Amino acid sequence: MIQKILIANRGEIAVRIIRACKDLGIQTVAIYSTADQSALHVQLADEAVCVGEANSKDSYLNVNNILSAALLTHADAIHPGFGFLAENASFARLAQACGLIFIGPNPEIIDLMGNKINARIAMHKAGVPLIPGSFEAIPSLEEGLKTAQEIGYPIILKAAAGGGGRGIRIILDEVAFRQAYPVLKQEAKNYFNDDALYMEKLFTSAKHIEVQILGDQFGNVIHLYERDCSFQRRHQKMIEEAPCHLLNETQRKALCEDALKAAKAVGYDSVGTIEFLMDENFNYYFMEMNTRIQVEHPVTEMITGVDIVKEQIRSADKQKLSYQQNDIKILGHALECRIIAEDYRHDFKPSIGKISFYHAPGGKDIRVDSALYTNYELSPFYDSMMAKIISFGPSRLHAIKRMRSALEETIIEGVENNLEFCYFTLFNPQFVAGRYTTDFANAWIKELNERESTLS
Amino acid sequence: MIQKILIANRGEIAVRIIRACKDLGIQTVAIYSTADQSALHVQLADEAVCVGEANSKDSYLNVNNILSAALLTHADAIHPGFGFLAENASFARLAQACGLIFIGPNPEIIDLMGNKINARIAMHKAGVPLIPGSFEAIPSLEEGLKTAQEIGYPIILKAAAGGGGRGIRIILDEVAFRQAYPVLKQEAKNYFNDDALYMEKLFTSAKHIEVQILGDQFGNVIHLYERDCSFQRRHQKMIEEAPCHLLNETQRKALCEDALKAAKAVGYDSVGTIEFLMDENFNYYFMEMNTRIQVEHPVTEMITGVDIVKEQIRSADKQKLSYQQNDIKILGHALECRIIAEDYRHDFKPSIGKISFYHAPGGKDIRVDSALYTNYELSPFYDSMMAKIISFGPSRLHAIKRMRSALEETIIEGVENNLEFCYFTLFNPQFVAGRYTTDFANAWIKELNERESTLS
Amino acid sequence: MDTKQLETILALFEKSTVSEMELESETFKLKLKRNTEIHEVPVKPTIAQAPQPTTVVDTAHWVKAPLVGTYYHSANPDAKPYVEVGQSVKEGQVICLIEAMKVMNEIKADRSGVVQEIKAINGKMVEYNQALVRIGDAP
Amino acid sequence: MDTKQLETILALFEKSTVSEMELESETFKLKLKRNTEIHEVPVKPTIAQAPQPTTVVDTAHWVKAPLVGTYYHSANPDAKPYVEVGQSVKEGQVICLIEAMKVMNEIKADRSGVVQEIKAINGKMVEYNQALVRIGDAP
Repeated sequence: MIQKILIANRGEIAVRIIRACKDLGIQTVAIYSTADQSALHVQLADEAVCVGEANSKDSYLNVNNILSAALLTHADAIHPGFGFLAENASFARLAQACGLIFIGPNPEIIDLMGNKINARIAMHKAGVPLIPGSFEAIPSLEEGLKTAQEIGYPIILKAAAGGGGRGIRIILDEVAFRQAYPVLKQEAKNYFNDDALYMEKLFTSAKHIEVQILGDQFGNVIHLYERDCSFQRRHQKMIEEAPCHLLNETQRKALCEDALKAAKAVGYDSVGTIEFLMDENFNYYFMEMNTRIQVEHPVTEMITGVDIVKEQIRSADKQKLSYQQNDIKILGHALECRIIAEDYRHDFKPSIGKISFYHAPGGKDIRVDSALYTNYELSPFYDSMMAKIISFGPSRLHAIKRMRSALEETIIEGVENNLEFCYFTLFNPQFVAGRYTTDFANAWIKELNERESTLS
Repeated sequence: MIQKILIANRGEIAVRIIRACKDLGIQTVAIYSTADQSALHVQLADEAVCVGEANSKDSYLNVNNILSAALLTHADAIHPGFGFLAENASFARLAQACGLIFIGPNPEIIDLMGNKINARIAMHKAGVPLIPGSFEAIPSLEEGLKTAQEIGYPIILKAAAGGGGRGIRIILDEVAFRQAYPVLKQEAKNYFNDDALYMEKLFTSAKHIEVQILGDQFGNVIHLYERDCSFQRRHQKMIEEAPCHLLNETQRKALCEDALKAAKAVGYDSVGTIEFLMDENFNYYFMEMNTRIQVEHPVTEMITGVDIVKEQIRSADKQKLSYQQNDIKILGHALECRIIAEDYRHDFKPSIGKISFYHAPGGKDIRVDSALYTNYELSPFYDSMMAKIISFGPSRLHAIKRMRSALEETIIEGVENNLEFCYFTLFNPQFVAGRYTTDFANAWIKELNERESTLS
Repeated sequence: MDTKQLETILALFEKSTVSEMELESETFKLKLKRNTEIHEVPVKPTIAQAPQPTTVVDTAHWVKAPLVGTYYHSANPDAKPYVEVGQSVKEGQVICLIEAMKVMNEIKADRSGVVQEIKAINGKMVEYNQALVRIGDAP
Repeated sequence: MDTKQLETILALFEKSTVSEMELESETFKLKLKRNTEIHEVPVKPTIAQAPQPTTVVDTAHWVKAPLVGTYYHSANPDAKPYVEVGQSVKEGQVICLIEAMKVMNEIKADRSGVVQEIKAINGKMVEYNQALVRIGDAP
């Protein structure tokens, strides 16, 4: 039985994990950088260990200090949260070699899903539809051109070992392909020590749908239905919801069963997400798998009642899932707004400084996940997400209305933030209809900014 | 259709009603006293009208100014909240005479249930078990003594028109009865202009259980199961929960069906509560009916998902209930802690002053209903309840654990408060077992205070 | 100065909505500020202090609404307003009506003087304590 | 002014919501500010000022843990501690060990001087940046 968990993260997700641990009667160890001495996660955990300087690479990515802290505080397990070390298979293996439980999937799965070509092959074998593209690594420029011709431009050329926006090129035609191919191949070799490239058809306008998966170490895998995360700017999600409003029951069933198929094919044994792109004809294609808890997990918790973080800890602790598939029902609709310290009127420039006043929204069907407090000093070293506000309602429109009034109640003074931007969005007719795709946010931001310069 | 509601109340319940109105797309008018200019309900409502001086009788009980404010702001309806004018049938009738909808039951029912003898007669006719006592008004001292002898001392002697702790005497023996009877009769005449007295057997140790009722104007009445409100000090509830942990399904069913019987017998057409006392043998007896929304309604909302305030507004607006009885399921367990500005170490002396720092708890399964904010000035004129923290869990123990961690997160600086007292209570073995009765809180407070003066 | 005195001053400042306060006496000079940036003020020499300027005590004040209702400036739509700016009024003289629950309430001047300003709008709602008419010594 | 008075004033300031305070009396001038850096204000010469005590500039400082690990004051359980309070050390001299991931890391004095205080406890965990040993000019 896990008795003590070191949480290798900060901010609201560290607070979220501490709350789950308290429910489970598990002791917590927070880690923090010299910039985070007064952070909320440090105050709420049972113990806290400083692991390095403000810069993440010296602290929240400092594997040696983190493992030492876990061992010396006698933690049994490490929860990596998201970001930082969450999808780092070497870290997971190292933790295990130290006798610690890594709260996440088997590192083999992190590796498999981290290599995008291998992931595609595995999914293809499992019978999950893939984004049209090259199946294995592109063998040569000429072969690549042929495949591109077949699937049709525009395409995305990607390094198999890439990630985080690196090693990616959008290619509009043959000329561009001939130019980009050798350059990216060299880049991939330099950055990732692996020059394998592959390509996928580019969907400029699609729904980004993801299915939440829970697995345990006894071969049980269930899904908690899907989330619609199509409201994105530069691949940064800003508003998420569950379920996807546009799917009918037949489509939902097919999608979730394919996600289950994908998870089972790789023997998935933890919490994870299968991401799909869905085109205008409701055809969906496997995009990638996230082998960690996600920022937007609360919307799924709101519609199902399941505590995903608790299930994640249970399964790492070799316990069976608390649920079977037919226990999972969609009870309503949920939205999440990520409240971020950035200014939409100035190209989402991040803002830092002291939060001189913070007032959280409250009442029925509102959940706030945040590490903010009045007088908190927002640091330039980390992510600028300050809070997640989650609303629930019996219908999507109820959830939207509830979110509007929650945003009206929220006060954050001292830094620029996107409260107003989120509020405006909740009145946009296309958003309210739920018929927005991944290109919507950009167009909407442009529209809002153009309006700023006119009176009407 | 109701388009605009004047909320004849203040504090967290006014904020609660405003939130429900925003969901329903209904405009809101707040009223406030000169002491409440910066109160949260004033800031959140669409409009606000000052109705008098700080003292409640000049403002929140100022019927003329409140009705004028409703009429002149073109409100269609008045929501009285709880306390103040909520159970004042004359106010309800006056509002109706002005063409306003009173959001509450038919005033006839308020009158009927307000007279405790008439309420007992009505419930007896409906076949609901009553607390043993005199059935009608006690005709004479000698008759009274005979009845007291029959039911056995101790008894409570009560004025039929009494309420709010007034016109009540606990009688331990015949000598005391002979002494108290004429005195209380005179008092009742002076205070309530009605000298009718009745008596009930006194249960010094019982469960205070209440069943939440929803009714509409089409004869539909349903129940939302029961709450356990036995944790009381001087009839002030401090921690409430739903459902009552000790009832088995058969007992729960019988209790809730008797509550429905009671509500249907009087043609109940709004939100209300039937209160019962339950003895150690699980025999329950009708105590009284509350013809209004109650402070502790959120625990029932948490376990059923129903928005009780929205249903109350709907039914006042001549709409049918959104639910039928078999839609209502108990989804888990919920607790509510009333966070009050009072000092348990000094006989719960109320504290006033500026809230120099307020930090609300958050995360999954936590709801906060409050009108507090950092720098809010807590006024001596009104109730000292600052916030309600509500926790939910799949089981009672989960809800208790979740509440503990929520209380750990909560920070209120500037005034004395009962956060610590609530926290201690959540670790008391008798409380954790759920086996506490109405006399528990006092004994527990005594125990805590005695401990304060010793080291061990 | 003694700290007792400072404590009293601070308490007064705390209770007020004032954001800045400067106080100067023969023995001390105090400057208080809440939550905004400070502006430098040159320190006056304390030796041989100049006599304090005599402040004009303005006794003008607002007649405020004693109840919620509709404000009328005249007895009926055709009548002349009870009072207009610049007009002299006597204590006890009716200066407007407030209608509430179909009852007309006469609002009277509570001092004699000259009407300096009228803030309420004819036919519109006034809330409790709302400023209606200002009466002072001079227009 | 005496420090007792200053203490009282500071306490009052602490309790208040005041963000800035300037106080000037015949004998002193005080400026308080919260949460931002203080701007130096020249002290007005007070006549017949008492001689200021010469403050000793203490260059003593703490050697801090550069990593998370277990602190050991000696090379092995039987050996004498590397340093003890009062002992002179030379820059570069090993003053303790921190064991992390089964590796012993030698921690060296970054200045010459005298060991004034040892805060870390033999065999216990130290976190990053934790004060270990203070080295100064004198004990």
